[in-house]
Amino acid sequence: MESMAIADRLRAEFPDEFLDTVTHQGQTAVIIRPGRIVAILRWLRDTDDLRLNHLRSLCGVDNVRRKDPRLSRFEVVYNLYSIPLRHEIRIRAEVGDKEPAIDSVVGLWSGANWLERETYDLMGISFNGHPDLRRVLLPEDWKGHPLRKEYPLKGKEEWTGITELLEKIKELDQHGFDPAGHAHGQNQPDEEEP
Amino acid sequence: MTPPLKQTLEIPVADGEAERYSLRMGPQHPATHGVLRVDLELDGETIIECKPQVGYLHRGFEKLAENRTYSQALILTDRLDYIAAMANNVGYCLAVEKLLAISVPLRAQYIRTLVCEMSRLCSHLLWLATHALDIGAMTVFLYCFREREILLDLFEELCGARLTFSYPRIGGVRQDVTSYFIDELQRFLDIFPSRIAEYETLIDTNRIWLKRTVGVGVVSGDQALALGLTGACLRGSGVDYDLRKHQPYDAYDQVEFEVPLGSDGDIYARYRCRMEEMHQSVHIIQQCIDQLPPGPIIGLDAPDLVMPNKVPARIEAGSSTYGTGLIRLIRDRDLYLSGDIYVATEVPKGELGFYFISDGNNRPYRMHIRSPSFIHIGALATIAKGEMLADLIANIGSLDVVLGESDR
Amino acid sequence: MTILLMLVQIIVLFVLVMLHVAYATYFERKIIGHMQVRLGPMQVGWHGLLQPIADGIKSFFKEDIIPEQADRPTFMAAPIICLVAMMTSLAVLPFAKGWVLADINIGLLFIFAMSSLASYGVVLAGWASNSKFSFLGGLRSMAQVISYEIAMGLSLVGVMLMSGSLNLTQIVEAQGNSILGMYLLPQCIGFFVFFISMLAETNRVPFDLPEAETELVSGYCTEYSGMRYAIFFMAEYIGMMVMAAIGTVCFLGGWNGPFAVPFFPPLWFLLKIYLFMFIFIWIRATLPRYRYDQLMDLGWKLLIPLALVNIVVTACLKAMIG
Amino acid sequence: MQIQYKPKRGLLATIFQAEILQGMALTLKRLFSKPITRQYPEEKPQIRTGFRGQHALVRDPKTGKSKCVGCMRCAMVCPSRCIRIRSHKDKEPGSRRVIDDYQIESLRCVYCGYCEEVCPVNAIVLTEFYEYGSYDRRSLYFTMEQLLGNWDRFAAQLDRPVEEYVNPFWRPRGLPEQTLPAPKRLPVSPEWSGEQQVVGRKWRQHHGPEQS
Repeated sequence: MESMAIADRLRAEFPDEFLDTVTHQGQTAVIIRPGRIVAILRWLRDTDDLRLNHLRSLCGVDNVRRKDPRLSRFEVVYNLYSIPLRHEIRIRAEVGDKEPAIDSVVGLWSGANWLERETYDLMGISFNGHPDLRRVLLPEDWKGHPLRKEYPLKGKEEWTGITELLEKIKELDQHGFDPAGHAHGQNQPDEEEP
Repeated sequence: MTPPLKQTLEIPVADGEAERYSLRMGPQHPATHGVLRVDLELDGETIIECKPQVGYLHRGFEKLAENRTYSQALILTDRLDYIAAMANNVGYCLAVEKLLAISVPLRAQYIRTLVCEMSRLCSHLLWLATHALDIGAMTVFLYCFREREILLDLFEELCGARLTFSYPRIGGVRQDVTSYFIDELQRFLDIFPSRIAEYETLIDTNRIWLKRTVGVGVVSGDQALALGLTGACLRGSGVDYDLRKHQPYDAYDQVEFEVPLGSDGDIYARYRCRMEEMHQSVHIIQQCIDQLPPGPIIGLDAPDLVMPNKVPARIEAGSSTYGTGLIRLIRDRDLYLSGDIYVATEVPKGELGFYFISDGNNRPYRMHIRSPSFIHIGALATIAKGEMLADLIANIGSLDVVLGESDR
Repeated sequence: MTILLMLVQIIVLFVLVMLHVAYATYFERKIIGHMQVRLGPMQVGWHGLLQPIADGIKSFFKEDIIPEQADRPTFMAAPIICLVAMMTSLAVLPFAKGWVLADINIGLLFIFAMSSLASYGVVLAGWASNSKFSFLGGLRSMAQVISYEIAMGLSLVGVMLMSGSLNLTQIVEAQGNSILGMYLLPQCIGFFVFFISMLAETNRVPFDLPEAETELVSGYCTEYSGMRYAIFFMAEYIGMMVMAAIGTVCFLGGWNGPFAVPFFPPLWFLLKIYLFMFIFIWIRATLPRYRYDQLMDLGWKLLIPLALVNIVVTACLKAMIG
Repeated sequence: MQIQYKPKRGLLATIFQAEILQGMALTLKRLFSKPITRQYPEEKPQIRTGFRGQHALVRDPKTGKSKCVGCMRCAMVCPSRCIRIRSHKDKEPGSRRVIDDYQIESLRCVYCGYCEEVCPVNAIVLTEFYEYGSYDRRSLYFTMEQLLGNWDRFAAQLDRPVEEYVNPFWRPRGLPEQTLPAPKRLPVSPEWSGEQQVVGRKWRQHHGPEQS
């Protein structure tokens, strides 16, 4: 089925949730409201002539610097593909600015578990009903969500884990561990990066 | 974060309930294929709970790419799956080409298909090597490296690097193939099937290998789909999903090959799938060599390597490094298209997808990488549960994960 | 005077065995290297011939690390228990007629006792290291040794029945009348069981579970370094040699050969041991590793019944023939 | 295509360990084959032309200075931003830009070769020299003198005259000459310049000899 046709079916089935469609290079994205995301994805997965049974990717997008003013602050993008029927569609669920959250789809695809954790970790969108919503790529005590546009490319200070580690090394050094010896290899103090 | 200095081993005490023994495998462990950490709860040697932890190699590629031009971000993909960097490069270029509507000449498409399959061989050889080593057959490891070395030498001949190729270019490839390269490759293809037979002599019907792999790490087809497994892990469970057939890219629709499918979904099925894929790759490379058409290797509308956002008049009038395409684009006043695209390719590990959002800039507004290894590691918890410690190692090897790709 | 002579003999044996251990490691690396189409050690001396000596010196001068939370006395004693037990079993081995330190009546049992003692070293090392991987390695070793000791003991009962003795010299002499001058053919089932148990007893591939590198890092010796680690290593190789010697004595006819060697009677004995060692190495280069439960299955469900069948068959035959 | 498993082994093969013996026969056979490893520091690998190794600034044989004209294209294209160029232009009209310093932080470099490819005058090159590990960072922070020195060292061990050296990234193989800026149109073999391309056997059969 053509992506546009799928989008039309979706509009007919969920008229209240449907907001818009966008097509670029033959790929169609449907922009929807986030409220009934699980129902929509379940419908897409289980309807007989759609059977979009493969969740290709799930990611968050920060739209704050997009030129289009109509877009909401955050979006969660689901790329779906039907392995038996070989068609695809992209679902873009709008997520608000303050405390962005959307329902988790782990119940539909258990593989979404880590994808949602990653989105939470890097974009700060939380997922309601997720079984284990923790950071996955960054340390547990990391501050901020790096893929948000306001997050700087280069931070001012080091991650606390590293500073703690350095302190620990200093503490160990006091127990007779010679810092100028083999612990720091060949690096003499005067050879450090200028 | 750092564990307390004073730490004693809790010897489990029998108290009627299951005795739990927690074991933290990795990130420095010989069999975790990089810096994967797996927190285990064991009952004897049976895994009650398995929690994989990744992120030790996180380099923020998605953030970095937002601050680089499309051609600069290409080199980041080398470092995703550093075992099959060429496949990542090609996947990235395809996505950018589709996003910005850039065409690729036929010869370049064939060359890309060829190097992709070489890359698949490289990756599968390394997978077999480490997988066999994990299960204890260490000679296979070195036999695989013997062949992989030939491939790496060929890559060096082609593009001057052995691991981080940066060989494809948005709109084509960087260098044409030489007759020397083709001859060497042909020689390799002639000997390689006999070398595969050699690996199979060592392990394929070996009773210990069979005991370690048959019926271990079983994933049913539906379960594999739900877990998001792709590549040989999905096909081993009997789901026919290969992007080279489903959404053919480059010259894959011009060559004949078959997609090996398993049915049992265990480690042995995945192993057989990948071994068959190696045979198919040889077949594809042979066809690419035979059908290689003449022509340009980079398209006329390929962007300049520097990818300027604003084009100074000087370049507009004169020539760019490559092609005359840039001049045409400037006349159109539409340097880079805006929109979003998801393009996936079948890399050796599975489905590598790039989701791009372009804002009409020379830099991607957002690049999301769907990395198969990340999802496969996520699935490890489900697969390894209830099996034994030694099976966990076999499972990690069989899922074929690369931490560079998983952590990005 | 006899004590002095004894001492000299012990020292000579010790030195010779140590030299053998050193070069066993060298040949293992070299043979596996060539089987894997690489070169093996090449740097120290001609074709790396001095490598074992360099390794010895290196491990002797390496920093000796004892983990802070380890059980110190046990941690230090464990490798020594291993080595001493293995070395002691050398005493009863007949290298040729009359070339034996202690020709005791229960030689075979003595060797069993000693090799079981050696496994205490491994188990204690795993426990005393206070490390999780070591602990698992120790546990695996314990289970493995217990199960395979039985299979191995039973596999040799056939030999005892046929020769009617536990004294190693007498076992060798009894084989003289057999086919080819060895018990290999009449005791082929026993030999098969013995060979597999031998691999398991010495923790060699495909049964190297206690130190399974890709699973348990280095198993029971994860926390060991320097000389202590080297002692474990030596004990392992002496163990291999002792097992090879038992195999030679019980199944391959000991020092008997096609013809007698005039000045160096143990030649055949040594050649047979070298053959065993080569097969050890060869198997290591070829086979993958069993899983823990599969190893137990193999031991209890295949080897022990087979060994029992062998005993029954041997006993019946012996009763019928004479 | 359904994958095919080998047939299950029979009773005899199980008892006599047939598949294990086959494997052992293979390893025994390989024991006598020629090792493929190389004793690296003594025996150097053969480095192919165009290997992306140590950086160098080409010394112009006529002037004895760098060829760089300070167009900044390399610094612009560098993905890891490890190239720093300081240059100035004299006030007089028609004077050329003078390069004060050209620095490459080789520890940051990813060896993609973009810089040598975009350079319009072939001033920078990644040489085939690959052994330059060092114990301190400073010596890997190449200045202009070091980069020129790198080139001298590389040129000294070339087996042909420096003037004839062409790096495959200066003049990418298979690109038509007219698309390149003038200094990059170096004389190369017809296969290199793309006039004579490797064409597949089947393609030639299908399209006849006149097209290939």
